[in-house]
Amino acid sequence: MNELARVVEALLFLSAEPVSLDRLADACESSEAEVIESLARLREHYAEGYRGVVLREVAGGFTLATDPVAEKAARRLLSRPRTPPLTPAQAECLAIVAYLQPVSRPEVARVRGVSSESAVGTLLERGLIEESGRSRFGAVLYRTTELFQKLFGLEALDALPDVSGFDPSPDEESRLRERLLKAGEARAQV
Amino acid sequence: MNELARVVEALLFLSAEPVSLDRLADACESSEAEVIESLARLREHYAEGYRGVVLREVAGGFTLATDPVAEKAARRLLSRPRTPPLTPAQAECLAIVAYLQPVSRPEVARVRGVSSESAVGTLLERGLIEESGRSRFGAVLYRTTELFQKLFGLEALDALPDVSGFDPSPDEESRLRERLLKAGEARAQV
Amino acid sequence: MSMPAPLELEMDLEVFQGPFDLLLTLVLREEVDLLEVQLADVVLAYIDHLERAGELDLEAATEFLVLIAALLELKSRLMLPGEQGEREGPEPGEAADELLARMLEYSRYKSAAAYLRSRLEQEGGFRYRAAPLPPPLRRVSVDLAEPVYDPALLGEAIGSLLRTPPRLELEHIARPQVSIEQRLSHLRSLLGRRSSFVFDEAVKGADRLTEAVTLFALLELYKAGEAEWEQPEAFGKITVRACGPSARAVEG
Repeated sequence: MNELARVVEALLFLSAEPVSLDRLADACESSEAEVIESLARLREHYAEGYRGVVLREVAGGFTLATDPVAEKAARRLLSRPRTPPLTPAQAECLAIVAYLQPVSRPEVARVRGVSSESAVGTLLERGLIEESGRSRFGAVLYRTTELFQKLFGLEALDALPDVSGFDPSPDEESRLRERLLKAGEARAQV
Repeated sequence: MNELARVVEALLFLSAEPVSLDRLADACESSEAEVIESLARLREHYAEGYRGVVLREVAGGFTLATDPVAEKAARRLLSRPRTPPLTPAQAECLAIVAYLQPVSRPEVARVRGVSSESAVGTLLERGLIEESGRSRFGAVLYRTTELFQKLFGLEALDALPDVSGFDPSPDEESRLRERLLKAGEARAQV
Repeated sequence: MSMPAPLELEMDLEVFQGPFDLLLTLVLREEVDLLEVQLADVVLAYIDHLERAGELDLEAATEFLVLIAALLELKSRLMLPGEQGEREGPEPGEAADELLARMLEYSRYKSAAAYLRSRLEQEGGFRYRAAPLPPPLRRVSVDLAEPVYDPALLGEAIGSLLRTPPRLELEHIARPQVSIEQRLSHLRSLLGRRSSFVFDEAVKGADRLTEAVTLFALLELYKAGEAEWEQPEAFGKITVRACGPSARAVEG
């Protein structure tokens, strides 16, 4: 494979969308004829039936895609919920959403005493929480999902563990939400 | 290329994150030994210097990446640099977190001798570090992420060079000490 | 002995990553004699710089002062005449060791940082694919989900979030409630009763802040022509006397 073919291969690999001939030629600072020749070489490499990835020409240009041979394995790898251990930040955010839902992101941050963008983002991405409308101030509200219940083995939301078992001062009378917010404000000042 | 190698290739192509050996074996319903053999075949195909795409082992797993030969063209096509470089302050904070993790922001500031809020904030935003629990005083602790390992091409955290290698040489150290005391000696001779 | 020429502090503070960076450079500069460095200038310039950079917080400033204090102490010890056996506290060698240890620690991570930056640059040519999954693979299947997480994790997280951090001990800097007005009326009532008194009586049992405010109130009375005082010797008794209309009324 010559250098131009290598570069074209890399560009097709990186691009999520099909890339047209003229955009390839522009990026490679080569003529379209040269790119066409490189694509022919690549096509030999990516001949269908020999590789896990194939070169396709579709409307709008060229693209690399996986061969159907890998479909089942891909489903096993990627469609199964990802369940790496939760980081402490993620566990805190998830617990806040689970017990206070629906709850907004600023509230989560107030309870934790620290900005919680990335942890909340990861929980959304993994499908453990989802949006559930907006607060009267326009902030997005979050609640837990069905997947959350399955992954925690909870039959219903009211099957969450009783907080009083973990509460450092179980005699406190005010509501959980107020107490969490108060503790969070104190934490933010440390 | 046999079918297993083709499937492994497709999985690495699809997955946004490096995939560990055991997850590959699970998805392919094969033994780890078989997957290792397939990876060896793939490595031949993707030998560095011959293709536009290379097989890399980073962040505890396997992944495909473009060869640096394509970097200029990729920048033109995607019109964005891969990763913006780190400022010296960000690099210092990252080095401290990488070697002392888990570590709190006040500790980072202590080592640097200067408040490190904005640099730590940027590293968090860029996903190079993440929270990892709290110290017993409630301060958030930080550690590096998988993305850090990926972007720095590290197979695992312990692939970082031994930190003592960054200490000044005994010569430099004694020079520093001498300089600190030199004025005093000059004074004593008066 | 000729005076050493004042050292020009030609340093662009913008380029330093922190006080250690600055000190390392300062100490390692061949042409700089530590004795001649006006540390006060360094302190002021650095604090100034932090302030301009919008980075001046208490933590940073305190840390820098601690550092400079260590250097100052070292410097003052170096400047002492070389008498033996009369010094208290750490020997200059020890003071230097303390400072040296922290500079070395910093210098280690400064080099590690340089390594990371160059490593990132070397890696710059490897790009990873970040394309969304093909649509059929996008939906996570809830049916495939099995219980893997312990619900107690959530209870524990809430329990720890309910814990209020230990209160900072602020009592020693809590501000006593004392105002000029209060102390003015206190002094006026003393003067009204006795036409003269000793200042110590006016602040008997009071804390230092109250003492200071009372003294300030006294100055106010003097300015208004209501009182004058006398202190025959330094650190002696201060006798306060009423003057003006109210004083005459009492005398009359």
